[in-house]
Amino acid sequence: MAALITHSPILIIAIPLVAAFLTPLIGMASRKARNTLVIVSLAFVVFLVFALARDISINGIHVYTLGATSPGQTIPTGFMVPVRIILEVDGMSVFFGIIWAIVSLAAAIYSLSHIASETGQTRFYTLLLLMVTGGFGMMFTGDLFNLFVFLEIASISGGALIAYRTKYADTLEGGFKYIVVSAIAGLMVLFATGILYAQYDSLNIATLAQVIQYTTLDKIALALLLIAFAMKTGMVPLHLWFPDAYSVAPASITGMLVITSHACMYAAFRVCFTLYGGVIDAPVVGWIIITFGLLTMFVGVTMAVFQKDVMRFMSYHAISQLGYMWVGVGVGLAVLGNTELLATYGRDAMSGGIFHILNHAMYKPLLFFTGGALFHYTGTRDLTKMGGLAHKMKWTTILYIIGTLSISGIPPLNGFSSKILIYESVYQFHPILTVTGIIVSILTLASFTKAFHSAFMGAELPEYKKVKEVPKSMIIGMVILAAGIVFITLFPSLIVNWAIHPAADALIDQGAYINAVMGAVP
Amino acid sequence: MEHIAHNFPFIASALLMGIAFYIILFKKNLIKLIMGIGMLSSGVNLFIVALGYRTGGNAPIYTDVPEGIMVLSVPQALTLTSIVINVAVLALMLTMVIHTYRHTGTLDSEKSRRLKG
Amino acid sequence: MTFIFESGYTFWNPLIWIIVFLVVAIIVYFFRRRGQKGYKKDTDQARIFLCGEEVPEAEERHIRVGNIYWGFFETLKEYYKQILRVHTGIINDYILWFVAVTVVSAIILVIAGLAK
Amino acid sequence: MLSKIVRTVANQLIVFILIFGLYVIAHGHLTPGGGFQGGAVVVSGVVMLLVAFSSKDFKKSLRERLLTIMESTGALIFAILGFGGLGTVFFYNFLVGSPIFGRIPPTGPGPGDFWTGGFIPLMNFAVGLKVIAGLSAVILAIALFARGEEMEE
Amino acid sequence: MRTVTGLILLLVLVAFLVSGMLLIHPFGNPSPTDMDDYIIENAQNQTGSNSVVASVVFDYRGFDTLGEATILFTAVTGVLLLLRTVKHKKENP
Repeated sequence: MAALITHSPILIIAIPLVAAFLTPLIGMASRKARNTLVIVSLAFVVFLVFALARDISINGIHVYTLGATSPGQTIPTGFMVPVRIILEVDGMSVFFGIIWAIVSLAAAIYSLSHIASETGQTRFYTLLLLMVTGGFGMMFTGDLFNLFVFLEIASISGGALIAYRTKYADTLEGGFKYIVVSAIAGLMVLFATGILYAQYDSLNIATLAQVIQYTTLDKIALALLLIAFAMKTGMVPLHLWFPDAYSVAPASITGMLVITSHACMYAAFRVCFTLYGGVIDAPVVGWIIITFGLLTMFVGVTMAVFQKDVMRFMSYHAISQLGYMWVGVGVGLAVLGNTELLATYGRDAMSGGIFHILNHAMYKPLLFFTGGALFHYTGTRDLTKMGGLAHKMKWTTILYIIGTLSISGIPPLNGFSSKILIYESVYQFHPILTVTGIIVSILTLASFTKAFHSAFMGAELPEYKKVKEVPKSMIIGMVILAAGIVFITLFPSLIVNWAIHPAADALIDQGAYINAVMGAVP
Repeated sequence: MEHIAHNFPFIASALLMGIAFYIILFKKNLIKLIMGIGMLSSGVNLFIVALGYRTGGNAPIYTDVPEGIMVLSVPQALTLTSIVINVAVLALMLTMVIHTYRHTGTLDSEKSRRLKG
Repeated sequence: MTFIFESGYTFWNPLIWIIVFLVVAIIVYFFRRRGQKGYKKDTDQARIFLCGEEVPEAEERHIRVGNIYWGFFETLKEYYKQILRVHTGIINDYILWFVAVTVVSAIILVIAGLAK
Repeated sequence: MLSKIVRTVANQLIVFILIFGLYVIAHGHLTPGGGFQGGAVVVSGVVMLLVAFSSKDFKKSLRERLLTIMESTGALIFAILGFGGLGTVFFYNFLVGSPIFGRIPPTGPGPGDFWTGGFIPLMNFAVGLKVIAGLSAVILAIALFARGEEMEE
Repeated sequence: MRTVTGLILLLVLVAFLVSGMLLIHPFGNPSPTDMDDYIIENAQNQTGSNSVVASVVFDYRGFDTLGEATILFTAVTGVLLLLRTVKHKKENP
């Protein structure tokens, strides 16, 4: 068991990877064995992530040096800087890891019947597992180039999966846009990595953080890294690809794409707080992030009210919710150098933003899954053609209501607790942030009510007489996420103390991150 | 002026990236767009591999190498990795463009557009 | 395992809210029980009565999504006109925005560095 | 299908291309090159054959199933070699000092010894297998699709 | 309108890149090279491979190469997924 935990960072990445390599071989023999492999490997990963999280909460940052003589030997004997690739898992990484593990398991279970009538299922599951690998790699790595590699794994598999239903022209367009955008973002990340490597001859985040000078070149690298990751996240005005890609993907993949977007957000935070943490011009970068965050919130929600395609409508809401996280964490970044303000409201704002990531990661995939459930039998995403579906799809309706109440921040659901945390802390920074947040929240509720009315309410329409409740595995996938929502609703303090505050502190405490790698220096 | 002469390979890679961005921004043909991305990746790869050069250095391979200093090896490994990654990305993009052409009968990024707003 | 959650300024207990919801649900149930006992489904009682007019079909009765919040969009017509001009759906424009935002933030960062 | 001259020359050349590719793969730990480069050389031979001959002849011999198995096997060998070091650390070069590829060359410039490198030659082989299968599959699939045909299972 | 804005932005970007390039160490003379020197010195002893690049690719940064191989695998799987038989044949049992 101890060995399992020691090796857990790499096992979490490698088990889905090996499962992905095995799936094509097993898929040739038996369909059932393949599905079992997918579910079992993902379930094992969930277990490993929780074990790792427990270990980190007790023993602090977990470092794993690949290829060294022992996992903790980050620096070769008699040398000053790390040479090998190091996985570094702290509270923030493992927080994202938990989210990713749960959502990918739910998405895999949901896929079992959602794509049951399509061809090419074996390759679908292979790519799904590869995407899981890519996400975990991004979250756990402590090496900039490795981050780029895993970013590309996640985006290539994501792009192929978006275009999965090749019989429609728009899926291919969405996939193409996604992959072009991620290729350019990836190349810019690589370019910035090259700039940093040229100056400091290192690729390790902790080593770079120790020696970084904030020269003009570093500023250009920061702009490239921050905006490239922001584009992959879907920050306005770089969000334009976001609804195109998300609305056409199979619903289970859309749910996972939301979390890859969060993973890119994690990478952006890592760059701002850890890589540049000691030298960054915190108020300027903080205000850049806050401004774009406000734009993201407002433009996202106003475009969402306007939409008629159910998945597109939810994608715009995903954008608008991302704004809350940018604003929350941006306020934390803006006061990073000021210990007093950080203790007064900065840490709370960051906690609110991070808490909102967790909440969003539960309700947004759930809402996308319900959208997929609507698509499953009606065969359309167009809200103007829907109506009266609550008569037939009772489970979907209930789950949709849970998701709606949660995203609109209706008490007592979890969305409210993170929103109040953000509102109260950012108000002290600047009142306009809170005002915008509340307006956006109102518009969110309004637009979800509208979608609810037009899809579920009303009399039974004659064209949907044959619609029935979606298959069991889809409901199980949704219920997993709904259970997450209910749990967070009931125990907010537990979540905040055990998961959110350690994650926020891990971001603020740059020294601990550096020490875990560089501490071995004699 | 001396600076420019010294850093010429880096500037060449920057200009290559500029040309690539020009293609990506202004050419509506999807195949040309993909070519632009290929050029962008070439620019970045050129930049990274140029970082490791030492004047008069040998390739970092000890088999029958003459005596002398060696160029840095990590940038070469990074470039190798990123070239393969770009091959993979370009293959997938071309596949999608072939499919798009099948569906819409055009390669123009404006005319083949279905998703908007 | 406490339900209470304090953020420093605020106090938050989902249990209270759940209790409030339960109380409201009980009240609603109480009102519902006081309703007409003679009501039966699947009889003429459940039919829609529209002042004696002919009742339209289910399809026509349903208010579609395009007709909801008409006034909201009418008020914000100018805003939507501008914002929709941005959402062209052309891939080249997406990259243009990326270039624009990168350039702007790089300029801000460099100038802020110079001002120090 | 191109003219008879092209086909004959291609038939002769493919042998040399294959040998060169395999040489590059096998000597990846001694000379410039390795699994990716050698694999790409071999695939260039495959492309040459695809250009010289009609795709119909090709479909029968290179089936999707075979290529998928080859590719997955290559990737699995790679990953398993990584797992081999799990006794100490993932990706630990556990073959250095062992009888298989375990010799350590004298420091500094030298002629090179084939039995060195730990798991590096084995990984080169795995990657080469993967690249050959993977890129051939991609090129075949695109070529056949562009002509309105499909790969055989 | 779009062309003009785009060209201006592009020029500013290129100006940034080029001016950044002038700030990098002179070509042919990388300044801190601790990590690479360590690798060049110790690669033969530690990995037994004569080619330092191969030892970086497969040993020191072997995990990147695993990722790279995975990307190739992903792309191949993706291409074959997208070019699959669109006709609804019977799925594999």
